[in-house]
Amino acid sequence: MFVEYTWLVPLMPMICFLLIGFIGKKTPEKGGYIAIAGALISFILAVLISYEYITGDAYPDPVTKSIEWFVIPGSTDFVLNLGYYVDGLTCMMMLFSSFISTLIFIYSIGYMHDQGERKNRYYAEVSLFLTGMLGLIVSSNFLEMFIFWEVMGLCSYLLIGFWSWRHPDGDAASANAASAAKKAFLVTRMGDVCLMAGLFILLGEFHSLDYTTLFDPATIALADPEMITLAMFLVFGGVIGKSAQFPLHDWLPDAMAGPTTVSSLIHAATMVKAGVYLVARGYPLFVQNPEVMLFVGIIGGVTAIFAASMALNNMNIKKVLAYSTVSQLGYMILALGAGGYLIALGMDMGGAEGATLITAGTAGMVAGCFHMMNHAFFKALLFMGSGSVIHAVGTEDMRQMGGLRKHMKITSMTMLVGCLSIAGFPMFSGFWSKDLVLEIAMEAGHDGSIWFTVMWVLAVITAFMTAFYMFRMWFMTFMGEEGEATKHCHGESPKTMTMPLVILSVFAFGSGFLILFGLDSLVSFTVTDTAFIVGGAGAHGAMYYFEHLFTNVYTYLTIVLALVGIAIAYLMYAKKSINPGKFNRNGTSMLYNALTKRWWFPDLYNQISWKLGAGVAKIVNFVDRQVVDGSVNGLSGAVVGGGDVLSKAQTGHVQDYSSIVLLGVAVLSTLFVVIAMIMGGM
Amino acid sequence: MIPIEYFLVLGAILFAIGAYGALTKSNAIIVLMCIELMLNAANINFVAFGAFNADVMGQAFVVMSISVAAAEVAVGIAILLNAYKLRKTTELDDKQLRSMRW
Amino acid sequence: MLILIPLIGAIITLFMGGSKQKYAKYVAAVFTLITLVLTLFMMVNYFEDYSVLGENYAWIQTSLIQISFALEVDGLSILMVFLTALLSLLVVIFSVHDADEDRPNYFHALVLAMEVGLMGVYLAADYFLFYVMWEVTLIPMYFMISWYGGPRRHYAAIKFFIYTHVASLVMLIGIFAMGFQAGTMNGGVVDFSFATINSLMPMTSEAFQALVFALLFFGFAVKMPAVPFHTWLPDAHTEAPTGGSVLLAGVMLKMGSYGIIRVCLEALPLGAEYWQWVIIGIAILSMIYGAYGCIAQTDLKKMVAFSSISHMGMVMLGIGCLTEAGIMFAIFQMFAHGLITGILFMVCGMTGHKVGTREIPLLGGLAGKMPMYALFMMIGFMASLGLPGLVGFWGEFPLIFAFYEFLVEQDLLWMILFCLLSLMLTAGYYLWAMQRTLFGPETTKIDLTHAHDVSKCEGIALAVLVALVAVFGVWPDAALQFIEPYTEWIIGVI
Amino acid sequence: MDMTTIFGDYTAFAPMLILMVSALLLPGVQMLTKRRTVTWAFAFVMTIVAMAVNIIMLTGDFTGSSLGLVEYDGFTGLMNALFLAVLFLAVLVSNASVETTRLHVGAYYALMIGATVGMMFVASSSDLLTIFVGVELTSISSYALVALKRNDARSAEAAVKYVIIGGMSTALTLYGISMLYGLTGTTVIADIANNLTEMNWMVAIAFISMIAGYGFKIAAGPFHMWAPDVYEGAATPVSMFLATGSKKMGLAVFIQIFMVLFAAGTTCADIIGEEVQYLFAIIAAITMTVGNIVAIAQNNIKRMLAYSSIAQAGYILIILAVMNEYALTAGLFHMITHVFMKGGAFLIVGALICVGLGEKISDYKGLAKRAPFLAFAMMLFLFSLAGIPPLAGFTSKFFLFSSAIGGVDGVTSQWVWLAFVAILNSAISLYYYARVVKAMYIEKGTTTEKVKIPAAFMVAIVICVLAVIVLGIFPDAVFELCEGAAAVVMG
Repeated sequence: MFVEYTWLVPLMPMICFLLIGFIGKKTPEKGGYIAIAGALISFILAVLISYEYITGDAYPDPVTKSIEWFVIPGSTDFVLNLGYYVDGLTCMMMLFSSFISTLIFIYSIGYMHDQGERKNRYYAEVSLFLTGMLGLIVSSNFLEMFIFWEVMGLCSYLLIGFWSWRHPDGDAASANAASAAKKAFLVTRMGDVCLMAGLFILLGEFHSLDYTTLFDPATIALADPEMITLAMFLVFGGVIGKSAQFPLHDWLPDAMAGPTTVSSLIHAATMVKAGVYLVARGYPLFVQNPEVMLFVGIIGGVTAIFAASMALNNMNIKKVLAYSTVSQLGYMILALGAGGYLIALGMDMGGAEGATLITAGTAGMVAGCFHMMNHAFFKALLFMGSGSVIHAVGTEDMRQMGGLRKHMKITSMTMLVGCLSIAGFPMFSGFWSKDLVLEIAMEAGHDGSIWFTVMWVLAVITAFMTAFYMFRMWFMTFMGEEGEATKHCHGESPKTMTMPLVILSVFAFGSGFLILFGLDSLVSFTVTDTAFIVGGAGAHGAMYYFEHLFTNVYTYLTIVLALVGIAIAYLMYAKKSINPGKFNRNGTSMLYNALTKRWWFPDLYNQISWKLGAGVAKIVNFVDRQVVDGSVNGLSGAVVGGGDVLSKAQTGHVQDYSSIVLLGVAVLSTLFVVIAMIMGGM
Repeated sequence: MIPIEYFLVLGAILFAIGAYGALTKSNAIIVLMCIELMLNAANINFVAFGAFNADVMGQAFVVMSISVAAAEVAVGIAILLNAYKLRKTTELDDKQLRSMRW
Repeated sequence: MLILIPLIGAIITLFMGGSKQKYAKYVAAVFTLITLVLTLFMMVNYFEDYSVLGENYAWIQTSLIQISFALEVDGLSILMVFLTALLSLLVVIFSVHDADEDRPNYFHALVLAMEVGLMGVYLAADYFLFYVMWEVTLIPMYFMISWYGGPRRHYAAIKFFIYTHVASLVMLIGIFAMGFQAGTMNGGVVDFSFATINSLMPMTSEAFQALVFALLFFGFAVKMPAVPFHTWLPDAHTEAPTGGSVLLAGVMLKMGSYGIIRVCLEALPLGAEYWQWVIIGIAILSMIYGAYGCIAQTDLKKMVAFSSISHMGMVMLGIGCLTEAGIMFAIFQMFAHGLITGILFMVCGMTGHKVGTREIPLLGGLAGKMPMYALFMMIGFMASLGLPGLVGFWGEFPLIFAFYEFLVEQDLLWMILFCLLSLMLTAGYYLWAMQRTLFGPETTKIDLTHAHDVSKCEGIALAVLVALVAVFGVWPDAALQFIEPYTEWIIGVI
Repeated sequence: MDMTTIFGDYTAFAPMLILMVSALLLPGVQMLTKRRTVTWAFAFVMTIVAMAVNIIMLTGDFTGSSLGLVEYDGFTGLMNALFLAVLFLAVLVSNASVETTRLHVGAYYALMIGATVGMMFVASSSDLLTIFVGVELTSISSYALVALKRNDARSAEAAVKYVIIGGMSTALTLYGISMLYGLTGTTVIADIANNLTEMNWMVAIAFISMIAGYGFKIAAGPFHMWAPDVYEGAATPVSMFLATGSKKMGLAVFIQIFMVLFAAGTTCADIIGEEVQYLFAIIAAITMTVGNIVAIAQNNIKRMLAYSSIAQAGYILIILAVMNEYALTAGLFHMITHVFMKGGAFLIVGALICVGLGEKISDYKGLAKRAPFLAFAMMLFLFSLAGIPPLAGFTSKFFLFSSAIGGVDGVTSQWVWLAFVAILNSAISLYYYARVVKAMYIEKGTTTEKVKIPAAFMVAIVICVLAVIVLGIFPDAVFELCEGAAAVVMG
């Protein structure tokens, strides 16, 4: 009975958005409570729906319902629907998004309390943001999803640019925020345009964008496989933009210009998860071609290490977290790519051997989604923790912090949990999922392409780097001598901020154990229930993963590496027995420079966008004014000038007139005769 | 009998002389006279054609055109007189008679 | 009837000079409101059975030429009629304060006269009447620009006037050709009614159709305006008053695309096929060239003007597909663009009016000073760049999809890249403009002390448009249902 | 009323007769009463009487001939009505205009009426001789009319130019007619049409001389050079009379001669029909282009209107290029609308001269504030001339230009280029008309003092405004008359 009301889930925050937008103006204080209420109701609904769905008869088949929205006419009509689609993946996403959002909203009450009038706008926009995410999750077709996808893009634009005017820190900061917001929207838009093109192809092939139609093996078999491959490449383009994958990753660090709560919303609960979700959701189509999945995996792996490298020397607490997000997203994408690659191979191969591969491959799906959820918890925690720190000290520069542990006990401890989790410390949630990712990457390398082995190596290095830079951050912030800013620290943040931290730290620690309670089957059914699995393949049980994890020698390798990373960070930044300056020639080495310059990516983008945008525009404008408009003006000028010249023939001398008359007679007579000769009259 | 061509050539020559005078002479009275010459060239044609075609229409036309020409010259001379009164000139290339132009 | 009401209104307001001129706006508002109500009534009527509504009176009846005063509403025109009625009313509401300064009675008379002409164009079912109304729209716009316009208004007005006049005259030749051709086929009586000509013309030879199509298309393309015949538009928009710009971009440009569908496609399907690639080429050129033009502009309003070129290019693209979906969403895009440009030009007009300049480099951080203004501007820009959930998206996504389908058939898939590039550029210039005007540090280059936020009347006008943009954005079918019967029919013709 | 009961055998003459008598009486009336108003009233009443007679004859579908000299038919009736309308407008305002009231009014009205008689005579003729005499009557009267502002040097200069060019044209015409007579042995047009059997140099010279001679009257390029000077120099009612009346007479001559000569089936048409059509097309194109382009450069509004009439004549010449019944109908209709729009424009100029406004376009600045109605009327006339719907000028141009594209027998691609030229010209013309409108409506004048014009002018202008609007929107009735007239000419 609740499943029928799935459409209410995204609608609740939407109502809140409208409420706050229209009537909230007079009472900016209430906005927060309305938003929290909306998110909470959504969460409760999500819980009820998930419970009912999982215990219901339909499980594990998806429950879906659509109404016709409109039709694009064609030889066969292209029908576009509006509806909801509930399956395991939906439930998982819905639950953690709404849950984390609720906590973030609560946290915002404290964090944003000094924003006055703006609070109203803030709560309206985050509500809309949540609408976008939840809508995206429950959509029953790609078009509907795309709409919410874009709504989220808009909200991220608005929220990143939240301080784009009248920034509390002055004009430079507002300009920075405005530019960051634009960049976020434009870069993701670039991906969106690709996604749109992908959707065109799918719509053209299937005459529908409904998941039920698109994921049906019977209809897939009818479609042109090359077109599907192309479409999936394009769809993945959208993912690259939205989930900040290489090479469109550059907007995410800039997006730190928004309020920290927004960052945690974007990084943990919404926005960037949408890309990963899209890959997971489109799995049945993605796995049609191994090439696509190989591409996906490589992008993921490269992104992971690439982003991690830039986090190594960054001094801004939020930017470190931002890079870590990009890096973790790389993991998720790598996992999905690796798993999908195996499935795709298995499908090509067929038979029992293929079935084995597919069974192995489903683990990739599980790993990706599992890591996405864990990441949501610990990243929300980390961001809110950093927000708490920033709130207290008023700066984002870690060099000015240090020794905050004494002032902010709860914050420091909860953040430690988060750091341990992301670093993959055993038993913490990050450990489970990250090692599952490494595991599947290795398997894909073993059974499939050598490329995945390379990716596995990269991912392992990344794991080490992650441990290092996360703890670098933690030590720099909370340990060591007290920095500039620490001296005028306000002390611990209010309860509305610490309480969500505590709750989240519980999840950040414990969410990894969910896999023992059936989470794997929840998400892997998304793959298996689509019935294109050949030869009786199915997902492994949870215990299989569990067993595999601890029997695999490489797991211990990563644990060791993580510990080494933590230790180095400790020596460098807490005990200060190793001077980091030694390795980077005090910040002058090429590598250091490359990292601070973000591998010159922003410069490159600026150059390209200026050349392709403003540069061409200048030429076009020049042509427009001088050639196109110039010819119009020139023509009219010629006519007017011709008038002046011709009027000079009117000399006022009557005998000139008569001469012209006689001349006219002569000329016309000749002409007449000539015409007559030509036409044969004479 | 004199061939008709002779008359026609005479008419053409007269017409040409008249036209030449009308275009080149600067005195308006002379120009008017030259125009008379042109009219009369046409009259010669008429008479000649009328005679050769044994048709009375030619002569009739000439009578008409002579009276018309007379009226025209009368009005023309009157206009010139008036112009002379106001502009103190009958020279057509005089600035005074070229004031309206462009 | 829809023509008559604003005509009466125009005449009344025209004579309300002197002390009475204060009340001109109320009269104008009442008359436009009546028109709008009638339009809505008509839409409801139409909606009941989708039959073509029309009336027909004999007008000029000679032995050779038959001209009738025939009006007709169908799926193609009904939305345009609605748009005309709506925007006229909103312009009157919006300009309540602006127009008070200088001879408001004339301003409102011009708005109403525009409405007469525009209604006439969309309702006419006779080529003579169509052409008459087509030209009638020119004069009020000419005056509106040259009376209420900016510093270079004389140049802009005369350029607008003559450029579009030349185009319509060329179009007139095309109309003649069709009329006489139909006359011969029809037993010697030249009947200029749509019904006769549009039913006879498709039977003519391809060469004839191609020639006539070229003539007519030139006339319509200038109006739309398509690159490279667009240069009157940026100038006209830069100088025109806000109300004028709204009508100009919102409804008047649609006359061009309306004409292409109504005349070129209905009457000359073979011609359309003959020129199909030229249409598509011009459309793509307009889209990309217009978008690049936007990036280069420093005047906010000029930028929006170029964006109109780009978006009308998209309309032409839809038409160029010559498929049902293409035409359907071209019409929808016309409608959507009408609503959106209404917002955009109102906002740009406010910029000039309240801040004192529209030069983007001089602006900055206006969002802090004028939050409502910023909000409307943002909604307008977002709708225009095709944000889903707003009406602009439904003019874009399905339209480009229709083009894609067309390309699939032609096996020329790479051409879709042009569309994608234009989408990208569109987002780029809007965001860049917003960054520089609304956000960032508050400008110090100009005096902002007198910059007030949106006034009540302006707010109402904008809010109505925003509401419609949102409603049709969520429920595009509301508009599509009007269009559908028509496109179904016309695809049969083609 | 049946006119034959009153006029007997002279019925075909009737309107002319009335005017002729009054023209002869007018100087006497002036001498006896010494009151210009009485003279004016007499002229005015006689004009109206003639008009009434003509209208009754026209509506009664009267046809007939008198003395073997004049014929009255639909075409004659229509042209008579047109000429009388011009006369009516000119006479109506003449008593109010400062430019004409100080003249010798007896002679003035007599000359004007005399000129009109000449025009009507032309319209009723079918013989080169009568046409020649009629044209000369008009010409000589109008030379005198132009010169009548005796104390105005510009008027004198204009008259000198007019008479010299006019005389030369007469000579050319006469020479051409003599050639034609020599070749065919007759001056009856219908006979010439079948007697001409071959094309040679003489034929060429004959036709071109005639075209040049009568082209002078309609100011067709390149024989148009006199027109701006003369219109500028003459009193404005006279300019108006010349631009609308005398010009139409020239066109009537062309129609009478060439449309008959080259009617389908004549030997004339067989041998050089198409050539002459091309020739006229070229002349039409030159005329309209020169007229419009040079008009752009003008600053004097009378000169500008003069050039614009040249251009309008160019448009009407399209009928001689196309040479079919529909074109003729359209041409006749355009001639009628042109009377009102060009006449109206000249009348406004004249009226404003009466109240001391200059003739420069710049003098019209801010007129909209000073005289809203006049400015509005002027705008209507100018836009009508430019062919903006729904005014008369548009409707008539619509028919006229369309005739170049096609006719009863469908699309004729032959003259499409001419239609293109005409249409581009039409667009160019908008530029200079809009300049005046801009001066009146948009630019600020030095004064905002209200302008009050004489009532007679007001009446005349209102008549023109109504005509321009009504003919634009409901052209049916008049168009039918034109159709009838065209049918008569084309047989």
